[in-house]
Amino acid sequence: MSENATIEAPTDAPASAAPAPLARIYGEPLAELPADLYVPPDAMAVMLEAFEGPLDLLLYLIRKANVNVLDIPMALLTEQYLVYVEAMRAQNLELAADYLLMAAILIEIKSRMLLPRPRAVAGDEAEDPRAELVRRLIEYEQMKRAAHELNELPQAERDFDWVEVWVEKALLRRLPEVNPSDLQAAWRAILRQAKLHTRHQVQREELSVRQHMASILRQLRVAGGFVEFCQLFDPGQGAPVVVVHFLALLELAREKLLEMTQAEAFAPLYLRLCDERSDDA
Amino acid sequence: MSEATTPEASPPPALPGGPEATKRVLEALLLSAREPLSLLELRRAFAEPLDTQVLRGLLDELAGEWRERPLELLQVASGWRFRTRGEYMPYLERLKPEKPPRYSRAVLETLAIIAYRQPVTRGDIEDIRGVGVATQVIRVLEERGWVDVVGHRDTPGRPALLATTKKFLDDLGLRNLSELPPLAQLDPNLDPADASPQ
Amino acid sequence: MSEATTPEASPPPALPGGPEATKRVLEALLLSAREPLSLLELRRAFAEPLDTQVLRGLLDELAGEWRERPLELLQVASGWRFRTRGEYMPYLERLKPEKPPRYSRAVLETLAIIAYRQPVTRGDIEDIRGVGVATQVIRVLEERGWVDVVGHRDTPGRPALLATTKKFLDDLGLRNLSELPPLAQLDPNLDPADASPQ
Repeated sequence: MSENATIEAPTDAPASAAPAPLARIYGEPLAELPADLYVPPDAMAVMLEAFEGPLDLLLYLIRKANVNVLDIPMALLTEQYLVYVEAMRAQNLELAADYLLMAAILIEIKSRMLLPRPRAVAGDEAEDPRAELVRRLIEYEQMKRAAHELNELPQAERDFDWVEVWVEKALLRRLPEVNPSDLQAAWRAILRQAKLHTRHQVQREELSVRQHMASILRQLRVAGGFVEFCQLFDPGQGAPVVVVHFLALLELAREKLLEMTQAEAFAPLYLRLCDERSDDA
Repeated sequence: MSEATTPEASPPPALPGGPEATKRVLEALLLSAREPLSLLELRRAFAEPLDTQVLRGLLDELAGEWRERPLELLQVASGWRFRTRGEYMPYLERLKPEKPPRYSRAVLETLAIIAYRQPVTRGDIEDIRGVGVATQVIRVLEERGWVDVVGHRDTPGRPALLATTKKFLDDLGLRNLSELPPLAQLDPNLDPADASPQ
Repeated sequence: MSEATTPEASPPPALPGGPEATKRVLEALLLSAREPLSLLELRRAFAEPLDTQVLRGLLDELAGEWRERPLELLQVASGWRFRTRGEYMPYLERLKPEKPPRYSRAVLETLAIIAYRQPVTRGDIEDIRGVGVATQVIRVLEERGWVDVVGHRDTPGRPALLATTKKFLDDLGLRNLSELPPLAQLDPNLDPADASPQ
């Protein structure tokens, strides 16, 4: 049936074709090279290298001949395939085992085609010896086209670049976070050190007094280094606060950080920073 | 309860500066991001919760604002990202020290098989292509970050199962695998012009 | 595979829109560049020679166009580049949080001493720590607004007395100093055993 399809039979090649007798491959007689093979040897090497394998070469032959892939003329296809394979070998191309394996498969199918086909039984169609080959050809061609389509999609770095504008980290000043327990830990470390330097006396002191000492100094400074005693006290804060505040005042006086002055008995009591002259130092 | 005055019914409070300011923040985030940003990531950038529908709307508006400009804001598999438009590539290429990657047919066909048939083993790829697949071919795809090993088939040798990555979709401007070009329904009598080796 | 559709195949199109189109090309180049681009590089992107004065003018115009937008076009030592404006940094930061920096041990111990023993001089701090205190350490705390000078001790050299500020209490979430963790049980003079490392 299909053995006489319109595939370019090698015999159609021009008379100027390279003279036969070509080799026999797998016992198959090798006819003349098909017309489309008459290309300068270097160019042919390039062309053969362009095939991605036996399936690719077979597809090329089938499409070139414009035959139905579902009804491949096996004899002609096999013959042409072998011509190419032989040409590759003649070019000393590294002939992958895949090509030789395919040659064997083609020859096997071709010979099975020559046998009478078993009749279909009960609607079950007889398996065409070419079926598996056809399935593989169709699947490969589908993937080959998909590869082409994928390559047509806009591709990062080839057809476009991603945008990534410079971000200067320094523009955001990240400040370290400290929590009260960090201070406790730091103090613990200091004490461990202090134990090593035993000449140190780290004494426990009422914290709130210390806070009030700082705040009195601050208050005095805001007031220009000189303030009346009563102004430092806010009775509204309650007796304990006033007492602590007073203790802080005494401690400051003891440390000679401020001095208390009074012009005469029962005159207003004034507090003065000892360092008022160099506030801005 | 039939009252329409339940507090949950009211929309989330507007950001200070309103949607315009939010859009500018989104623009800054997307222009300076190193990778596509998902809706989840974009929402995380804001202290106040940002409604997903509102966010989508703003992203669409932002993409619209850039329609006539040299960049386009695109939604890809892992999120949103700005990219340059194709017509500017010739200028960009002149400044590039190296040529952009162009892949051989072997690489492209291997990629197509992994993309459309994943997960596949190297053996599967060789069966479909009818030739051996060089290790180098798969390595090229792995190094580009387009393909990776997602498991091993429980057969002798435990061959690695290959699949495409999100980056593959991103780099081709796709949101998911279903956006891949559909596989051709092949006509048995194809145009012979297609047969020429490329 | 046919590369016919890739833009690289054809020469860059002439700039049909004149300076406006050139400006858009510059915008695309600068937005997608990973490094600053010098005038020389920018000129190299164009097939036709671009006058340097014209190029400078276009870059100034471009910078002007972005004046109200989330990026700024800057001229830096090695050329021109876009940069995300500082006010968007907090959003970027929330998107990709980084580990917060830590103060050095010297800073933390100095702070602890000022907090627990205020008002103190630098000399007091050095006595307690047993090592010198770098000016930089105290400046870090002053710049943070956590420590300031509340007076001077009336001793030779009139050293500054340091105390913690209200901002320090606020930032640490304390209402007053007595809310600092107590030190009593840690004091070696009360019970030396407590001071040993735990």
